Amino acid sequence: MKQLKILGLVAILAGLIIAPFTQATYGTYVLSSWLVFTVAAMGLNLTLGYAGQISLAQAAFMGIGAYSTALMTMAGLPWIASVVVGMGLCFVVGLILGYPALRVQNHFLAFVTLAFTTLAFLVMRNEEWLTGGIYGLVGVPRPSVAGLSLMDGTRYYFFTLGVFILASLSFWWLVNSPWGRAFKGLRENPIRANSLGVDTRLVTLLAFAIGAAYGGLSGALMAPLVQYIDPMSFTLIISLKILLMVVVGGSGYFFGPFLGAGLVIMLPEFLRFAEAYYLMIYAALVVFLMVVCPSGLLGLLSRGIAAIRSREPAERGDLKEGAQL
Amino acid sequence: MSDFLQLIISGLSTGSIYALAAIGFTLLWQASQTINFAQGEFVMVPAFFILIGSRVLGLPFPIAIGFGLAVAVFTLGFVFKRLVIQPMLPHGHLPIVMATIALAILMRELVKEFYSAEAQTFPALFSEQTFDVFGAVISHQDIGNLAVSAVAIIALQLFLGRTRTGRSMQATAQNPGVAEILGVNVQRMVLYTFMINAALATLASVLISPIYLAKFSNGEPIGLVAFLAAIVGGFNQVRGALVGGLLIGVIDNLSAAYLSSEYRIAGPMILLIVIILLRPQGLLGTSEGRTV
Amino acid sequence: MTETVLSIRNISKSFGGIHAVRDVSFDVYKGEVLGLIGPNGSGKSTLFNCVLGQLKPDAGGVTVTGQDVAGKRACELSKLGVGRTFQQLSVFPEMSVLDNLILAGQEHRGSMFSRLFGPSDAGLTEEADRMISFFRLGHLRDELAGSLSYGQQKLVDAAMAFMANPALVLLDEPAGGVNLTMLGHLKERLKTYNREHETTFVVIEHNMEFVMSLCTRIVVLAEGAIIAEGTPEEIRANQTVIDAYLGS
Amino acid sequence: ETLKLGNVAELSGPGATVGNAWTDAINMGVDEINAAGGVLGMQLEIDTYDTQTDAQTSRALVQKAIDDGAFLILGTVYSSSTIVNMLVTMQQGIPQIVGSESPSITQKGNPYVFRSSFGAQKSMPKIAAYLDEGLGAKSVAVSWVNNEFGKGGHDAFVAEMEARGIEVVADVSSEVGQADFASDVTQLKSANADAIFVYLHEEESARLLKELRKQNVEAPIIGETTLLNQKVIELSEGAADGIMGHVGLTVDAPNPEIQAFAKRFSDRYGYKADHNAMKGYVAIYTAATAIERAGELDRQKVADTLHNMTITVEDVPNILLNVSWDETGEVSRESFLVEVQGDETIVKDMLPAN
Amino acid sequence: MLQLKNLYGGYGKITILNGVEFEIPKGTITTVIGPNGAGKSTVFKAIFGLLNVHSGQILLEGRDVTGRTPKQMIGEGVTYVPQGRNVVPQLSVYHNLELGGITARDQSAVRARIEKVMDQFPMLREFRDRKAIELSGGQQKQLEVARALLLDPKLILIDEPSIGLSPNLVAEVFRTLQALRDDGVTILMVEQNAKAALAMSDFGIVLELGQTRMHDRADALLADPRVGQLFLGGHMEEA
Ligand SMILES: Nc1ncnc2c1ncn2[C@@H]1O[C@H](COP(=O)(O)OP(=O)(O)OP(=O)(O)O)[C@@H](O)[C@H]1O
Ligand SMILES: Nc1ncnc2c1ncn2[C@@H]1O[C@H](COP(=O)(O)OP(=O)(O)OP(=O)(O)O)[C@@H](O)[C@H]1O
Ligand SMILES: [Mg+2]
Ligand SMILES: [Mg+2]
Repeated sequence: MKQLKILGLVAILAGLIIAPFTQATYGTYVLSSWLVFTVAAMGLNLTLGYAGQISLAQAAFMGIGAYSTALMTMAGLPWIASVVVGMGLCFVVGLILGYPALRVQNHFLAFVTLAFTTLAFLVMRNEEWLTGGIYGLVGVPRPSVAGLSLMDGTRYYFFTLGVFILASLSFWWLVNSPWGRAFKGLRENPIRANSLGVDTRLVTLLAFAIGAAYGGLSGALMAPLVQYIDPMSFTLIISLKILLMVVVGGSGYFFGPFLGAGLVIMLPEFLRFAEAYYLMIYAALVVFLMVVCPSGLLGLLSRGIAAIRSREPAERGDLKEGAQL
Repeated sequence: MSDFLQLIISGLSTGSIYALAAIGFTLLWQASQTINFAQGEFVMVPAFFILIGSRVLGLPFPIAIGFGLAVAVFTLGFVFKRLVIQPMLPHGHLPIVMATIALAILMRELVKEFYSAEAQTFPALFSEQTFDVFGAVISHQDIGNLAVSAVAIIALQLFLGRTRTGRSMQATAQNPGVAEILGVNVQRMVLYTFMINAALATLASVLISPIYLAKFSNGEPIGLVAFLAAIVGGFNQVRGALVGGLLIGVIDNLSAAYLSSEYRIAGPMILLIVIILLRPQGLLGTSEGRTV
Repeated sequence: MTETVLSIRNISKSFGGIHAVRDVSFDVYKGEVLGLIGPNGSGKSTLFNCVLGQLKPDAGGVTVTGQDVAGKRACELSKLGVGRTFQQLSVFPEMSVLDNLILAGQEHRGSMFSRLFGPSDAGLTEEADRMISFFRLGHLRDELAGSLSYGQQKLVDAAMAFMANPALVLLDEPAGGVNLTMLGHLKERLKTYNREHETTFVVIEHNMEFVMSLCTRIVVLAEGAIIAEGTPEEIRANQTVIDAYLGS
Repeated sequence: ETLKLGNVAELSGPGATVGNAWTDAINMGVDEINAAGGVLGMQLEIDTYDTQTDAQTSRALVQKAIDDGAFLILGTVYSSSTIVNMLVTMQQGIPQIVGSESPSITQKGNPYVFRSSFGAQKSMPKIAAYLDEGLGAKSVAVSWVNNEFGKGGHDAFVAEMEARGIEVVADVSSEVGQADFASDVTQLKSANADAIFVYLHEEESARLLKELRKQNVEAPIIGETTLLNQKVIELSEGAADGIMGHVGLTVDAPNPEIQAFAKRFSDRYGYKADHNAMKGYVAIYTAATAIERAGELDRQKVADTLHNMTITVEDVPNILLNVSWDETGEVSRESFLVEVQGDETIVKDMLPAN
Repeated sequence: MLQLKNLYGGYGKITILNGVEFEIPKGTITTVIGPNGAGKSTVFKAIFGLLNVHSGQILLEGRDVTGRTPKQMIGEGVTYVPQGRNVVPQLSVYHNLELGGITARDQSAVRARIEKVMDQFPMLREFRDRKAIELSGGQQKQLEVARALLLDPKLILIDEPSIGLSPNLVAEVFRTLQALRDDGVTILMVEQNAKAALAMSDFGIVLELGQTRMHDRADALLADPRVGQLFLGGHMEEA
């Protein structure tokens, strides 16, 4: 089983490396944006899927990351510096945004974060002196690595892929450490977790802050990819789109966002044939998907696997053991 | 001064419409613990059912309203509950949130493709005649809207709190497992909830459309504001929706005029954050009680 | 029996018009097993919640080993070595039994930072496995805690309270729903801990056999106030207690 | 043999009304051109892409259209999208004819972007002249929509007002899709300006006009193109009576080519064409004419041809009005001063190209 | 009254009940005992229609009621008090009680019976208008037990009523059940507090690994040394 998993991962990685060579510019662009959104969705998966704190602010964090990157790289600073600043900023703002989560949950929290997204949008749109206002910032440069310019779409794709792999690995590390268990404890039973010594306050804030930092990273990758940013790219709709990625893929599953982002980004491509009806079909598909697998694609998969497994030894161990009479 | 009065009065009148859309939220929450992100579209669509009745089928307008109501209760109540909500109820909030967001898009697209992408005029129930009060203009429509939403809210409040069916609905929402073992027909209660919600949405649609015009894209702003109203007023109190709606209407107007029109939605949003942080249960709501 | 581990001073708490706890004071000494009994609604759970930071008392104070813990959050108390269980089932339903136990202990291993870079089980798998086999849950080790029967969850719940090697444990109805054989084991475990680690226990319980055979001292609450205090024998014989609580 | 063009437009989302009219007109134009023998002997083939009124999507789709082999791109209409996706055509040297009116589009030095209608910086001077000389206004209150379209128009308008010494006494922005204009109107009203200038999208214009009437505002109401759209007049149910303004393109122009177009359009689609449809129609004929004049399928050459090109109605009747482009891709042509009387738009004056 | 025939069932694909069989006569109290996880609660859920029964039959007064819904079972005169907490949190105590009688045609009879149970459990009257969630653990349990008495049932399934109740209230509940039995109501109960429960019962069943291990008169089980060792707290005394 484990070997199978590793083999699968290697195959996927190989696929990702070969992919751009089989695609036209557009295909590579779509792949890059899949990687970028997956990073954002991964962050939300931490906040929502693992720690159970719903957030509709992920787009705003992407915005913070993207604007920091755009402003700094356009001023001639290196990309890496802008990433550090962008992610740091998101981390701090994420900490602050986490505070409401200490008091309220569920839809209330959703709406606080929604309000934050709206406020962030207003600032991006109205503070023209800083953000370029509604016109946004045009001409964000793509970084160069070791003197190699990444202006070319394929090169930038590989750059994104590299950052993406780093981000995924650290995410894997995080959720499999005791921290990951603490996040889940917060999700499952915060009061008990707290009485067991889990500092739920800190963990809640960190869940927001780390999730936000991933959002910032995603924004920092996006600005050079699109080479243009404007406030409309960071509205509530985008937050909902990231949320959809997490939920459709399977929230709380490590690979959920990868799958979800792939689906949300690729589906419109496959539905292009339907022309004017495609959004309709797209929406109908999402409704259908949620109805048949409410726990997301990976949730369905893991239930399927469990069903196949339990078919063989059709009962549980505890039913054989412990006869006392 | 008359400006200020006008802002308040217009705010109240718009607020009463927000309230109508918001009751649906509080109802769904109290009677099935679901949140319908397509609520705005639920208010947008019945206007088109009515328009189909009157323009396509050629029914007289009052009968077209009845027709629209019936179609709305069937599709947005019965069909929606059976096909969308029922399979997802045991799986918590998230799938329902996502499905209703997608459903909102679906409804918008359906209206756009199969009726029209253009805004449509819609006949008003109340006359648009106006009169002056200390320099502020009030129309009959404003007063009518306020009265209708107040009546709807009181009626619903009484229904939920004073009748056995109403309490069975609440029990279903709060603890479906218990409701089931006590013999409450859980599925039917959820169905009632959604049918009543559809009827309320139709009512809101009839009142809103003459002013806002009927358009496929109207659902989004209406849904958002209704949600704000529900939270500000208190999710677990139907009458909270009225207070929340009115407050949001007024604050929105005041912040547009005195804060900055570019930041106008910041007003209600900040109000929302403040309320959630200081009084999470909403202005009229009651706290959910003991946790340990 | 000299060192005071927990000192409760004049705690009062009311909800609306209900005085759930009225001016309750008592001390708990190191190494004792104190029973806290009383009729339903007499304020026992409320008192626990006031001690452990889940509720804020209206008046009065609590000290743990001499340290004032007013305003301390539950996780800080846990770091001070105070563990507890809840009256209502309180496990992490979507995590395996093993993970439930590791989570219960991990926050006491190293610092937040070192845990991030340390082993993913914080080195607790062995300890958890010992606990699991002690409570005869071996066959359930990898099941989700939420799919266990009531009594099994109750045992997981109790086992979690021990994972952090606490110095003081407050147990709210540990015996409810637990099979008598297992209850015997549970009692043994409590006694062993008490003997070997000098762990102090405060136990709320309605199962009189359990309380009487386990506790060294018993405090009786009724309507929020202490009505009696003494050894099991004294309590069993106390007419006020019989009238208010035990029944004929 | 066919020649592929890409039409990237707002078929869904808030811009659907606009994008659908634009697309319908383009499809009609393509059918006519193909029936008349196509371009350079080739039949035109149009691939249509829906941006969902989303800038990022539009950028990706322009790239997709290019990958699919589009020779030239038509669209988008929303300025917010155009600003983003014109970067792609610029980098790859693909001519693009857009329906957007934000001034910034032609001010960025992009050699491949061309308009099919005025940028706001072209129309505002005409409005300003009318306000100043026609109405003798000394002060004006402005209601505008706070997006790329509205902001561009607003900035151009305010600059013109400054130049002419007319004071802007109230400056009220609103959001796209805003339903409630009570507060906006209260502010416009209390400013007591000599005129009110409205720069909103269609439905919002109608809602604003209704509210202006409700609160008994008496100052003259002036607008630019959208405000005088037939849709606005219809939706505002009488409240548009008496408003005046400037339109770049209107189907109500007493002009045989335009009348003929309007009829063909409504016969084919069952609804009345508006200026967005006209923009689309002009765009496809512009594309066809430019390729024809360039004489070969060379994108650079087509772009060069389009710069400083003029098309007259004699040459191409379906271009509707004589039109020319400057070196930035900005257009100029005659325009109209109109007034709404009842539910009719009356053309009061023809303004020369500037 | 109630007969289970070779019942198999479980959660999803997992089988918990492995051929449970027993029969209980009308107007008696039967107590089911067994180790934790034996499947006692699962049997109750199966009877009440809350569980997927794979095979076997449930007969009520000779009629096959396998696969009925809970609502239908209530229609058959069966009520069920599950293990754990089962109140409607935000409704008042009174409204919670009222829900217990929601299916009755004659609501005035329900109201009269509510008054009666409030006499029996005075706490309920005292806290009549408080939200159920605010009650203490034991108070909530009293509410639940009281609620199950409002429908005039023929058969009561009651899963560990003693959890969380103070000793005098446990006695009160047991007395109430005996009184009901004397009125002809059949009672099937699960208890860990086996000694007291068997003492007030007519029959006892030992369930283990999803199977009926013993089924006998209650006094016979009480006297059985194996049962004594495992379920009656044999080594409780030695401590
Ligand atoms: N959050 C609350 N709101 C209102 N009343 C409360 C609240 N919490 C407890 N009470 C009341 O305080 C009293 C004491 O409750 P508590 O839970 O402490 O009792 P207890 O001694 O633990 O009883 P039991 O043995 O039944 O668990 C009860 O009357 C209860 O109704
Ligand atoms: N929802 C569930 N999903 C999967 N397995 C379950 C579920 N509920 C119970 N089980 C399993 O079924 C078995 C029997 O559980 P049941 O609740 O019937 O036991 P019980 O005899 O009532 O025990 P207790 O005395 O602890 O209440 C246990 O092994 C338990 O783990
Ligand atoms: Mg208690
Ligand atoms: Mg059980």
